[in-house]
Amino acid sequence: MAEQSVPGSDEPNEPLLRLQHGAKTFGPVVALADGTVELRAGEIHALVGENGAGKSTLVKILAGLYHPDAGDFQVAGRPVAFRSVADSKAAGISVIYQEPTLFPDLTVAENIFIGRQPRGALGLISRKAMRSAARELFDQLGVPIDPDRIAEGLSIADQQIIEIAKALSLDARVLIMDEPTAALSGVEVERLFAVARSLRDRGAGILFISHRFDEVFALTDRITVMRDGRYIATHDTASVRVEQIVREMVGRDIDQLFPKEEAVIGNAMLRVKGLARAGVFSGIDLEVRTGEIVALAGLVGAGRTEVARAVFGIDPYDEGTVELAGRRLKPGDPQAAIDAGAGFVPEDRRKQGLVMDLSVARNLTLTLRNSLARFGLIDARREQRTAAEWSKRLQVKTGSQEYAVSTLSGGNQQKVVLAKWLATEPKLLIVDEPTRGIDVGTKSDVHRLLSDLAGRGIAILMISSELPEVLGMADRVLVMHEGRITAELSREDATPESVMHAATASMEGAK
Amino acid sequence: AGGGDDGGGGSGAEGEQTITFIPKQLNNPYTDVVLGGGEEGAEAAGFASSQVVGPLDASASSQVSFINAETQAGTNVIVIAANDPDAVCSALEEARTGGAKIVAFDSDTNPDCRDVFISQVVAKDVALIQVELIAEQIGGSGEIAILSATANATNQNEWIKYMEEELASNPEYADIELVAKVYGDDDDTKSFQEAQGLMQAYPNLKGIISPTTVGIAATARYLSTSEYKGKVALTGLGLPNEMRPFVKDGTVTEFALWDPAQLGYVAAFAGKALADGDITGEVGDTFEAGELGEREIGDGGIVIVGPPTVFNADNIDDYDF
Amino acid sequence: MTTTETRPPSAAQPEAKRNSPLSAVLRARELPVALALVILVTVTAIANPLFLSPQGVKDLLLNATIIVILAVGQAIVIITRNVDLSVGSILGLVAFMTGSLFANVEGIPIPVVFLAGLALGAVLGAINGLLVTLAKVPALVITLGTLYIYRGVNNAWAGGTQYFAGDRPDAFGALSVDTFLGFPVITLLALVVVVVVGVFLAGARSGRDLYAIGSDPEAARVFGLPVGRRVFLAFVTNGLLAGLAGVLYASRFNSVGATTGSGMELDVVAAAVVGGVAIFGGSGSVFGAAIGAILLTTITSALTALRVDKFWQQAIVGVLILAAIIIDRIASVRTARKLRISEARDV
Amino acid sequence: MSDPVKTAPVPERVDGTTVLEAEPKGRTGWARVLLGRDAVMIYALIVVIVIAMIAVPRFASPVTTGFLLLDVIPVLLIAMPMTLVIITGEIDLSVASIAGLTSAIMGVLWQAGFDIGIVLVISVLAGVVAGAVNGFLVAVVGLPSLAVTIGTLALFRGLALVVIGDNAVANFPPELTAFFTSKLGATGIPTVMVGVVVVILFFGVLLHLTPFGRGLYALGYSQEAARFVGIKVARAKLWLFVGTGTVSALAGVYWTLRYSSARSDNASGLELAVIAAVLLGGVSIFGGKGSIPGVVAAVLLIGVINYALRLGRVSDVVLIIVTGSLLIASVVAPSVFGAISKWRHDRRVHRELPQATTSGAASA
Ligand SMILES: Nc1ncnc2c1ncn2[C@@H]1O[C@H](COP(=O)(O)OP(=O)(O)OP(=O)(O)O)[C@@H](O)[C@H]1O
Ligand SMILES: Nc1ncnc2c1ncn2[C@@H]1O[C@H](COP(=O)(O)OP(=O)(O)OP(=O)(O)O)[C@@H](O)[C@H]1O
Ligand SMILES: [Mg+2]
Ligand SMILES: [Mg+2]
Repeated sequence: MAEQSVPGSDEPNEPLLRLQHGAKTFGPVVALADGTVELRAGEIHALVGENGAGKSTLVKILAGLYHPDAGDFQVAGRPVAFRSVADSKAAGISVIYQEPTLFPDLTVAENIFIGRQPRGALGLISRKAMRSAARELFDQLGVPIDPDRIAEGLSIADQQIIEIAKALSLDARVLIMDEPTAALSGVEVERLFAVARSLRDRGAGILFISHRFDEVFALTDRITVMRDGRYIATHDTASVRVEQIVREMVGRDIDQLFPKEEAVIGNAMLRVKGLARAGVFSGIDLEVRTGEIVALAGLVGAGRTEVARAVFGIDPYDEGTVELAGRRLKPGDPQAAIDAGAGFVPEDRRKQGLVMDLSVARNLTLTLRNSLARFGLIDARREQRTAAEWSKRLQVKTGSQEYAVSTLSGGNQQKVVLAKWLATEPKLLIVDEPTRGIDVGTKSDVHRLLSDLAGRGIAILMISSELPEVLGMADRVLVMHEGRITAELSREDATPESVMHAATASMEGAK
Repeated sequence: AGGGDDGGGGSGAEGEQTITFIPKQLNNPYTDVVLGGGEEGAEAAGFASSQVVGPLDASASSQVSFINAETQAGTNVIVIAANDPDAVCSALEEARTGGAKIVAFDSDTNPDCRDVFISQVVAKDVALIQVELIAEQIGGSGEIAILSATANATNQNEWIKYMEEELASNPEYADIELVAKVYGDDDDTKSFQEAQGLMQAYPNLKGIISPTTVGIAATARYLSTSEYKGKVALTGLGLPNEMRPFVKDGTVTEFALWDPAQLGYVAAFAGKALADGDITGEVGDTFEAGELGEREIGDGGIVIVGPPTVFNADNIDDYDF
Repeated sequence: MTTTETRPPSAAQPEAKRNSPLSAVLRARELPVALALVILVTVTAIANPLFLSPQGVKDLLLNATIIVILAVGQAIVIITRNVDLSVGSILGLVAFMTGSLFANVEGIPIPVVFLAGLALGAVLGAINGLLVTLAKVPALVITLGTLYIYRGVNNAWAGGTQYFAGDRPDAFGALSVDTFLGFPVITLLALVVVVVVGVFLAGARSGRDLYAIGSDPEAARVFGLPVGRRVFLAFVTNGLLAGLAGVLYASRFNSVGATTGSGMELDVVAAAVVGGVAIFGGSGSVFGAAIGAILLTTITSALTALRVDKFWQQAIVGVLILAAIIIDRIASVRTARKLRISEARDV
Repeated sequence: MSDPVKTAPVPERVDGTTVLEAEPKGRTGWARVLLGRDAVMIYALIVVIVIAMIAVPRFASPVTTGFLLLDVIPVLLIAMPMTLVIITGEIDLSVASIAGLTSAIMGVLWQAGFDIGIVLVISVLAGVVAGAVNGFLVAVVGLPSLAVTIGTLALFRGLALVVIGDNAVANFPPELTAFFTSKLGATGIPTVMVGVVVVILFFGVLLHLTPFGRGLYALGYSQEAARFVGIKVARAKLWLFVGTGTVSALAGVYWTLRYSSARSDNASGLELAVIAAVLLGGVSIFGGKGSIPGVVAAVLLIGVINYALRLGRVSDVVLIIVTGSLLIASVVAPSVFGAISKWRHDRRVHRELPQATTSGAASA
């Protein structure tokens, strides 16, 4: 449906924006060696590439956040050199960054309009006008978010939606979206796409970054591929196949995407009974056996993360029990869970999974700090060795073990998170959106790894909003809706339809 | 153990003698007048060099490190106004072991730790004169309060003790009631607010005694800017230069003080006599204090400088300190 | 409240409740402090009627004036997730300069002295602001440094010199004595400062920027807000207000010298915090800070008026500060819980 | 860091991340230690000592060591737990008030005729309790420590006043007060330094060599991430505040016996001196960064400058200005160096990149 009219695609019009041979280095790391992209008016243009390919870096150059070390940058045919984000905004470029950047203390409406709030008498801000403008935006996106609520405590999905509303409200000529759908569920994604298409039809240019090929092919007109900081190729979406894009991205063929292998499923490792927390979830019963991958599916906001946090002891709960390997876990005590053999890969790796300012090595050994100690003192040599070993096992790409983990790309960061839990040799691994924002190559690595772990008898509880991942990986699927488990589906019964039905509709899906 | 390695040989050595003044606190107007006299005295007495060192805040222990440095520098005479009579003691002992002579002035240290104390006036006289002044100003009856410096200032506390005794024992003052003692910590703002608080807490207050120059000035400032001006009497110890406007505008009728410069002046000569070995600090020892003539060491090793002067609108313009 | 056609009714309800002006007042962070102030004054006045005599009220207002101005300035800085510990030293330097100008420049007009004081304060604030924004260094460290440096300069300049009320023209001193409609003149000045700054922070775009910056400085930079410029201006404004406070100090109190204003910084920060300004930026208001300042100065006067043992006074002030923070915390936890439960219903 | 291909202008490492060849790599091993922040602090300390020995007569003497150390002990003591507290991103402004409260309690108990041993135990326990109060409010209730400890700064000092009022107690056992100013033989080193060194080692080992210390750094950067690896954030903070309370009490005891004077205003204003020293020692006020050796060097640096100036009879005015400037310089300097090296980096990259881009285009 996207291909009917691509105005300007065959006219020699100046593109809205063009970057050629853009380069950016951070200390010794070359984040972008040869970034090239061209965005025309009235097109949606995908930018794809593996984790660390330099997509976000390129976006930040276009946004004026980074000054490129080299490169030729034109907006509407004129060369520009943005000195700040304000410059790029003035040039009609609006950006949704990969990581939501909201102001937690401000209201939702103010977050959208900060710096350009509607004004009333005496040049003072009119809150009323601002509120109704925000409502209009949310109506357009079809989401019920209270504009007067403060942003603190919003789920990542809601934050992402606000970012989208913010970018839309700017009414920009160029809209850049760096993985806007990573946190969103199917319905919300559809709404976003509808909005994006209408913007395109009004002549805006949209640069869209995503690791999900179905989205890329459903939405975009052209695709630019990057690898290792370099421009590889640009294709018309209509005339290219997924396999080719993947090959260009990773430089090799990717085998099956979801390779969950059969494993011997043993006794119950995790047993949760009647878990409840007022206003969040209730009546949660679940069981994960050794060698089994149980997926917790549902729409964003269904309460899956909250259940996992409660199980692991991060959050308290009001009722119920959690048993691991037959022993009851003390509520609200993650260390007890860890000691009992649990590991938790959280959904927000920047804030929860990693200590961004600490080095790769320190992050890797953080979970092992007690076992690395001899007579109460840490054995520094062993610490180094362990870190090096695990970062090699998971093929973490980094200049040095001593670099801050914040300098790694998203996918590599996620590997560090996984590595630090695998190093504890867990019996139960809870993974919350393990492949959010991860490229195909790494993604299949992660899947292979999870399957491998299950094969070795580890029980895995996986929360995922990606249906293919759920269906491909899980031995059993539990579906949550509004804080309750509404269906339990075996591998055979789990189909996109049955899962979505249980996730959206209600109790009927439980049968 | 481990005193100054070259601090010895102070006593008796002619010519190259040094003196250092350590006031309660630097950058305080009253102190500056005292030190002015001290430096003049030190020169007149024949010291080779005189120094002023000291803390910027009047806290109990901050003087110790200065004493230590002087000990090590081999200073012959240390003249000190103690913020705390005991806190400086062990440091002074160490200085004495190293050969230094210790003269306390303005505010005494523990008598064991110094050779001689130069006192402004007889403590009791100062107390009595202030009680006398306030009694006169409030007409011999009513509630009064005291606004002092810090709660553990040695000299003020001694005066207050005498005032309380006098008020209790002298039948002339039977109708005067001391209702409160408050402390402004020799801080302008704090004293100001303490004065204010007194007015509110004691609506029938007739007069205030403030035996400290900072306190009396701050109180005078508050009274002169409030409705209590002229209704509540104020006296105590103050610097004429600071009090002049308040005397002229009628907030204060009379207050007292000795000549602070003389204090420093006499201290310098006492130090010289000690360093030369002319006196040892025994009761009855006498020494020549330059143009102020001969002084005698009294009971407790104390030298009295002179009687306090009472200042009022008639004579205040004759003084400049 | 009528724009909710497309929204589920359950979502509209709690919102309508939340938006009414009365509930806005009831939810304000300033409310507990304001309430505490009213109770304090009432109780004290019942026990000691003199507390609310014209002179008593005037004293209360005058005591609060200078610290209110400082707290307003401090609130601006704290809202941007910074802090200025050098205000006591700035106040001291400006107060001394004021004294020195009157004493040394024959017949200098009072407005000129005010301008000079404001200018010096602004310059000292600008030094803080420059160091913080250019070197991108935590404000607490920088202003702890300038606290020492400014105080050192003050000491070096003043030495033992002090200037007294008598050295200044009567009209200048009268500013903190005379009243207009029962309010001391300088208190009215402070009131104007509070209102102007308060309206600016709440209603101007650049004022809201300060909240955004304090809420998440990195996000503000990514979003393209002029972070450096705004933070710099916050420091300059704070310096300016500290300068104003310095001039007023010289008008109200007797002597200005080397140690004027020392140790004031923590009281000022305490006032802002008691008034509900979050120490890590992003929320709070200057009205709250002002009320916090009034509360802290009034408590001292009240305890004296109630003849509470003076040794207990400081301990009680400490308890009060803690109580204020704890109440604020309880209030915000309760809102968070309400939000969680109401939102669960909304889905 | 293996196989940098010497021939290619932009070598590709095994792991696929490209690295500029000419760029100096992150320092490793000894170079990092010798050029690190702590080392710079120690060099500065040595330089200042040497200058003082040359410029200030009599500075080079064991007497100096004694007096100097006696002066810095309170700051040195409290700076140790304070370093840990600030590394976790918190702060404790009430330390000086706790020292004052301890002193007041000592005075009153001694006056009341209790045995000196009991007096000491109760006084230190008071510090433990005071620290626990701070810790409870910060760690358990979850209040911001800056605000809480401004409150307890007033509260504890106020309690000191309540306890001892305007009295001063001075008649502590002379043997004890003499012990607190005594020196170790001819070295000039105060005997109590033995205890101080124990405290320094305790906190140094705790921070740098134990799992608990590892956790503190993580905690300082990100509490949430720390919680996810099982670090007991609340408990760790509670203990640290108990630590500052306890050590502040020890400092209070030292203060009381060194000056043989127990009063309510002892050690007042010391909190800012401690914090200034800790920050000068390279601890980041935002948490996550800092070390005990750096802080010890910084405390000694300020102490040496202080004492040298006093010996040279330079006014304290200069000292405050120097302290303030040092503090600012210590935090501004890294930014300046950072800016310079970034500028140099940019220039180098600009020289190199045209090459890099061409080769990149060829491979695409
Ligand atoms: N601030 C930085 N400092 C150092 N290195 C950086 C920095 N930002 C990015 N890099 C490095 O640059 C490379 C490109 O990163 P970038 O974030 O642009 O990748 P990406 O294509 O957006 O990946 P993802 O799909 O995981 O988001 C990575 O190797 C990353 O480690
Ligand atoms: N920190 C928080 N404070 C308040 N409410 C929250 C918080 N985090 C999540 N919520 C709310 O709790 C509900 C459940 O969120 P949760 O993150 O558990 O959902 P989820 O199913 O895991 O979704 P996701 O796909 O985002 O992981 C949502 O309504 C969300 O808005
Ligand atoms: Mg990216
Ligand atoms: Mg989730």
